[in-house]
Amino acid sequence: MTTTTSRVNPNVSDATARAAAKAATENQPVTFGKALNTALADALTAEQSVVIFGEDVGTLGGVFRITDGLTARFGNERCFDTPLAESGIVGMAVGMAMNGMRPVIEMQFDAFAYPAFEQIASHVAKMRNRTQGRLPLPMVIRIPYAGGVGGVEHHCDSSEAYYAHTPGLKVFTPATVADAYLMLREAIDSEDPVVFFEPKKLYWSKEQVNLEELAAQYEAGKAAETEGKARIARAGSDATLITYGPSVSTCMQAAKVAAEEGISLEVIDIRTIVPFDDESVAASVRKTGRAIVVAEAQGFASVASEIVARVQERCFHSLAAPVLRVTGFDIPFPAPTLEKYNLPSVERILDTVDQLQWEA
Amino acid sequence: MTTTTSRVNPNVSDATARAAAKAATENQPVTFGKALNTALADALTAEQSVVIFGEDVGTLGGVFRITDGLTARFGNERCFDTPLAESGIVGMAVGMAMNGMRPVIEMQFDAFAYPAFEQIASHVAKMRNRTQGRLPLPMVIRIPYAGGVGGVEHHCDSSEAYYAHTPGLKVFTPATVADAYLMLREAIDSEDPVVFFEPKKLYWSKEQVNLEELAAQYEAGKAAETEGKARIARAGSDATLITYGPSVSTCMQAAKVAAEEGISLEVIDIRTIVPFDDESVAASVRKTGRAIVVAEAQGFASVASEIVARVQERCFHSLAAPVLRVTGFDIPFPAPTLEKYNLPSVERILDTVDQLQWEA
Amino acid sequence: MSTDAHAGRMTEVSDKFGITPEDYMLPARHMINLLDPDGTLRPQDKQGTEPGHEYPLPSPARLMEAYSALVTGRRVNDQNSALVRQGRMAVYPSSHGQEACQVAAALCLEEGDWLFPTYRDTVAVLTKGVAPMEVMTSFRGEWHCGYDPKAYNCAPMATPLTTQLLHAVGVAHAAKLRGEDTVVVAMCGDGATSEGDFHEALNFAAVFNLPVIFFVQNNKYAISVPFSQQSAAPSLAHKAVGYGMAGERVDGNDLMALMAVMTRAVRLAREGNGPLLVEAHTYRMQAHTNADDDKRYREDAEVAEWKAKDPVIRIQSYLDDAGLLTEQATAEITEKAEAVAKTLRDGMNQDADTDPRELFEHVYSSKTPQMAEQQAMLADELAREEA
Amino acid sequence: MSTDAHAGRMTEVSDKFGITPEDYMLPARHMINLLDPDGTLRPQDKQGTEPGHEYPLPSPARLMEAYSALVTGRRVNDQNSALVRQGRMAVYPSSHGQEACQVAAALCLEEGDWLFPTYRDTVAVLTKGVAPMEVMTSFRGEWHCGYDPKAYNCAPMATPLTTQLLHAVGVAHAAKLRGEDTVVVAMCGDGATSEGDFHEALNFAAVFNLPVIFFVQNNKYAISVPFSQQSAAPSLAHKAVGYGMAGERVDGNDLMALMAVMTRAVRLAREGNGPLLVEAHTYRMQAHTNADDDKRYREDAEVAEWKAKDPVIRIQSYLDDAGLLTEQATAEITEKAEAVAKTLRDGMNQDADTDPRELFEHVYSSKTPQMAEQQAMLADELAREEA
Ligand SMILES: Cc1ncc(C[n+]2csc(CCOP(=O)(O)OP(=O)(O)O)c2C)c(N)n1
Ligand SMILES: Cc1ncc(C[n+]2csc(CCOP(=O)(O)OP(=O)(O)O)c2C)c(N)n1
Ligand SMILES: [Mg+2]
Ligand SMILES: [Mg+2]
Repeated sequence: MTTTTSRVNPNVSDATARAAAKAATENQPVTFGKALNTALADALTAEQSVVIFGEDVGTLGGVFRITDGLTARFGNERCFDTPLAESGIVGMAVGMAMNGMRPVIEMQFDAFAYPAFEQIASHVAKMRNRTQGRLPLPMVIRIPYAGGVGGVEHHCDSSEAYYAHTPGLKVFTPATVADAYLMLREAIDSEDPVVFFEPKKLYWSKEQVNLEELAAQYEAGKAAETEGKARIARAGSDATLITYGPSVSTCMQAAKVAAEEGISLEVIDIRTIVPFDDESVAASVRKTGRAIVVAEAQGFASVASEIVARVQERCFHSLAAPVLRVTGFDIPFPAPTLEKYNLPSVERILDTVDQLQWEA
Repeated sequence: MTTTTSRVNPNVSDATARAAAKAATENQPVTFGKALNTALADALTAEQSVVIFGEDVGTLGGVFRITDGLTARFGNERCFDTPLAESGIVGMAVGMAMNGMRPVIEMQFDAFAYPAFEQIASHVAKMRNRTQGRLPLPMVIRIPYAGGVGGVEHHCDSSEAYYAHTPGLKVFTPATVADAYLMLREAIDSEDPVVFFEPKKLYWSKEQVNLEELAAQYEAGKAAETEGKARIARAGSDATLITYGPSVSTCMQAAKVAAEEGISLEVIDIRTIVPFDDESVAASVRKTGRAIVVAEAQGFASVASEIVARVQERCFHSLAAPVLRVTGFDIPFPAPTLEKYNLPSVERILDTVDQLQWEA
Repeated sequence: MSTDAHAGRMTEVSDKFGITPEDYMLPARHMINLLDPDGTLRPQDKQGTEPGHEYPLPSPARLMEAYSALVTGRRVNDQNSALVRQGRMAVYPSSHGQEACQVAAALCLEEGDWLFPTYRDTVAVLTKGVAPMEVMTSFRGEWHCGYDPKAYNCAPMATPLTTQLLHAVGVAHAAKLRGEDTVVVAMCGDGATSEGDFHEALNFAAVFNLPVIFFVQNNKYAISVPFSQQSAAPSLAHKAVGYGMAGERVDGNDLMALMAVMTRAVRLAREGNGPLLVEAHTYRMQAHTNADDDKRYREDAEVAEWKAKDPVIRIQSYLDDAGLLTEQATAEITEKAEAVAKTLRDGMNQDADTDPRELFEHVYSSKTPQMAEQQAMLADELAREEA
Repeated sequence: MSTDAHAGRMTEVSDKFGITPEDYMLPARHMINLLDPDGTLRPQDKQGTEPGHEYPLPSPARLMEAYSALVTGRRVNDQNSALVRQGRMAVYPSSHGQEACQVAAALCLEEGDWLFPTYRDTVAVLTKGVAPMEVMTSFRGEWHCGYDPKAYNCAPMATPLTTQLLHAVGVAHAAKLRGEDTVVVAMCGDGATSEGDFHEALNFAAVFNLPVIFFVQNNKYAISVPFSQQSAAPSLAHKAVGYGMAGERVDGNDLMALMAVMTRAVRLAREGNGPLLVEAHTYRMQAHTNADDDKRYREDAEVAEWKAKDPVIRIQSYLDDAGLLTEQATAEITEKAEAVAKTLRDGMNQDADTDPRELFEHVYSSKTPQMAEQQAMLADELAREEA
């Protein structure tokens, strides 16, 4: 990890931070949003070179409050608002990373990252390679994404394919509260730029997780790595649902319903789209012989397409049926009155399971 | 087709234009670039609302000379230079299309379209849908793309996946001189926005094509449509190479070599990535039972991934082997000293053909 | 002022006023302000006008027309906020406090001219003539903008900030190439001026000498970010000189000043003097949207200070003092406003009738095979659901 | 000048000079120009300086240092063009005619300061100290930039226009947060000022009050597009006021003026007075690159006119008249230039030794399984080829 001499004011001791985290986490379920917030706070505490900035992330704490309280606690030099310009935010982050910082920046909504596309595709992704490894860009671009929250146009895009297709970027997307914490810490500590997709419908979801313990494990190097490691979210034997981010919970529900109908579905949460865990995915599909890829984004030339292509290549002789997809339609995201017709639903997943050419 | 009353000065009569085209085409092979240039000139002649603009497309005729002579012939109001700003060019084109024009704009090189990504993804692609069909955006974004010309960094990207993944855009890419002419005419006449990818290594390639005849056929409505119609570039029976743009010629060479070795490869030139011709592709693969998708772009979450996914879904029971891919590596395009190692080559295609699990 | 300047067209224009190009391009020393907060007309030497920046008072008839639209605008803002609270609408970014800007942006235009609004410019769109329920379509959560932009010469309200300014430039350019004298008003907020598209739009408009008025409502905040963190410029109007166009600042809570400045800007643009940048100083009196909590980033005292400058009360006192607000006039104006509010209430209380199958109809001019396939799949699901 | 202006920091700065903030921010009325084309020192009242825009002459020692770099720069430009003609290099965008700008951009900086160059700024990069063959790596057609940006405090030469200005802002911001007083010079061309990133970079630098000098070489063309079609502004330096920073114009073929203006700009920035925008008026004497044909868009006469303003000859006459160009000095300077040219010739005549397997080494900090797989596949191909 890069360490830089820093005059940035830490403001708060490790002990105080731990105490705050403790109070917040010990006795009650934790939201996904709080896990992200805690990960940011812990990273700011652990590493002087971490800086957070973006639109409304300071005083307001972000429109989703993921940076809530960070400016008050760490000072305006560690977490601050910028003028309203996404290319500016990413471009400035590139420069800061070139000069010893580890910027963690927020794009307010998925579609509002597009003005920064040039900076991301031509610089964030390529600076390390362009300099033969001499200028690594350790930075995280946080993007709240996907639907399910009744957001209006431009607020619900699933844009992961654009970044996953761009060599040089890593693409993470957590689906559980614990992963929200661990994967964000890993992303911030990565020497590579990470586009970090946060399923916004999960921000308010709660799980019983002891963040303090998780933090201690992570900092002691004892937490299991998540990068490149898919998670078997549910074990099963008849077919595999391969999914990530906001669709993991839908797949879990589908698997539950299927189980009641006597079909055993395995659910794999990819966690990091780049790098991709071919091994775990292929092992599962070789075992079950059937697979469906489930993702919210429009399907054409998507991450789901890639997963299908990889799976059929690696598991061809184990497959009893073609690998199918349940994805968003190839239409602009229809928020909010009709979004439910576009989102992969339990019913649509189960319908697709039925199409997996089960012998009579 | 939208026709608008126009004070734009046509400058030149149809007859003069035809004569010029005639002289240029009758007795000698025509380059791909000249076919594009002629298509632009013919479109300017046929339709008063067509306007061409971009960086250096006026006096200079474009860095690849695709707009050569158009300002001189049609006047500065029909073909003109803009300030240097890609988002500005695309955004202004959106407004002009909203107000009755049919803009045909040039992005100077593939990677220099990225600053316009916001305008393309959020407006070009979505305006028709956002207005329930009331504001169609008939416009063409021409993008010279791909490698093979020894271009330096940022000049050789194959960026078609970004656009193909964006609902609302059509994505065309011609691979022959005749298609260069016909597909560009079709793109300009389309009521939908078309991202038109020109394989820059083909600009100087020549074929014996009578552009005047082609123009007459096209304008009489007698030319076969290319949108959504894949082209069987070479018939074969043992395996299908599915490809487009700059890789078509490589596949043709590979098929020739394979034929000498007794393997009969069918080559399909997709022509329009969106809309995609499922029917022709599936028919071929059902016939041959084996398929390889060949494309220059990095493979991860690419158009090639999509084609693999579609083919295995539609042709599963006809497949004797998994559908394989030969694509660029998942690295930034390594122009120019090492680009040959990245580009799909005849050898790499033939190696992959060998892997198609041929029975002994 | 710079004598090496090659400000071609601006020199011609400024010559008409007998001042230097830079004095023409830079905003007047003081912002244009005709009415005091209490509605009294300021003495002429306190109006901010100066050579090259002269603003005759609008006629009483025009003021009354604007006042009526203002009253409707305020009523609509408050009605919509109520409908959101009642759960009848998904989201509403109110322009409460900014209605004078909204009204002037629309009323300065003539038949055939275009307006490019943002999500906050409902009142401008209404004033431009779009039917109330059509304006509100997207805020109800429907998937499309609700009105026909060509029927009203009014673009969809833009959500991605600043992007619409370039479309405005394109509309003006197309019109110019056809020899039409269309003027376009392109609206955005203070925050939006920081986006790259702002720069590109102003530059394109100036280079192509297009009749576009860039109208910035500087309401002091971009969600939570105060203007001081958005720009270090003396004013946003000062940006004009960097493009070779004229800039002006105007009191955005002074309907009379706004009508004067915008009307003149439209005239100058239509006469071929190129684009203009107008910055209106106003204040967002309520939260960014109903989803925002403005207590987190500003003091009540600041809001209270601006309450005293309310644009509705100000022009009302003026018109009242001028004897224009007869009982009948007031009744008519109120009635008009109430009618619009009722239309909204009635409309919003009916559920929107949308067919999910339509989602595939407008992505392309005709359905691709893939669209047809996906539509059929959905139709099948719906049929099974209904069965 | 505007009295409603809230130009906070600029007011403080301009107060030091006893002028208004706007007079400080706007460029001086005439561009700063110390030497006439024939090398004579202009009379003080013709230098363009004025209160708040005062430029003392650089010392003879500093001028000689700059002159030496200039001679090397010219030699390098011409050597590289020759190497391209001989097919030893893939492409070269020569700065022939602009070398005085290049030299000043690098020499105004001190130890620890950063330079952000474009593809045309080879000479600036060389002057900053990067080894000649390292500078030329990418133009040979290799896949990487050739030098270690951190070792030289010099960013890779940027190809995507204007994007690097934001990186420059980031480098300055990081340094400021750590309390370092690093100054950054960020270079771009006239065409590049039209991109949105230009606007965002200047605004960020001004809002965060960062020590960045935006140095625009206005060489009158963006490939074929003349400046008149790029901007309608009185000058590019006028854009500064729209961000709340100071702008200045300088004769870009006058090494003495450039050294004076850039040195002062760096000092002002380092002292915490915020960013500055400097526009140098110069001319691209040759085609855009060897692949370009400038006969298609400009007249020989125009080029000839600028030949008379050659920056090398100008400062040479001055130094000669001032008795500084002794035979020994001239010999040393020529020798230095020739040595660099020889390094380039020798280096370019050796084939680059690149291993395609390295393409997978630097995409990520460590190879992903997919990288490893693809690398293995290529290695296997190469092995079979060699076998
Ligand atoms: C490109 C883009 N980035 C971010 C957003 C999210 N967003 C919506 S409104 C807003 C603040 C806009 O402020 P301003 O331009 O001052 O307009 P106001 O809301 O004050 O009317 C932001 C950041 C957006 N809509 N578009
Ligand atoms: C974003 C982007 N768009 C387009 C290009 C292609 N291009 C390379 S140089 C150039 C002209 C640049 O002109 P200017 O900024 O004046 O610099 P100069 O070449 O005159 O030094 C263009 C259009 C590019 N490199 N980057
Ligand atoms: Mg605002
Ligand atoms: Mg230039």
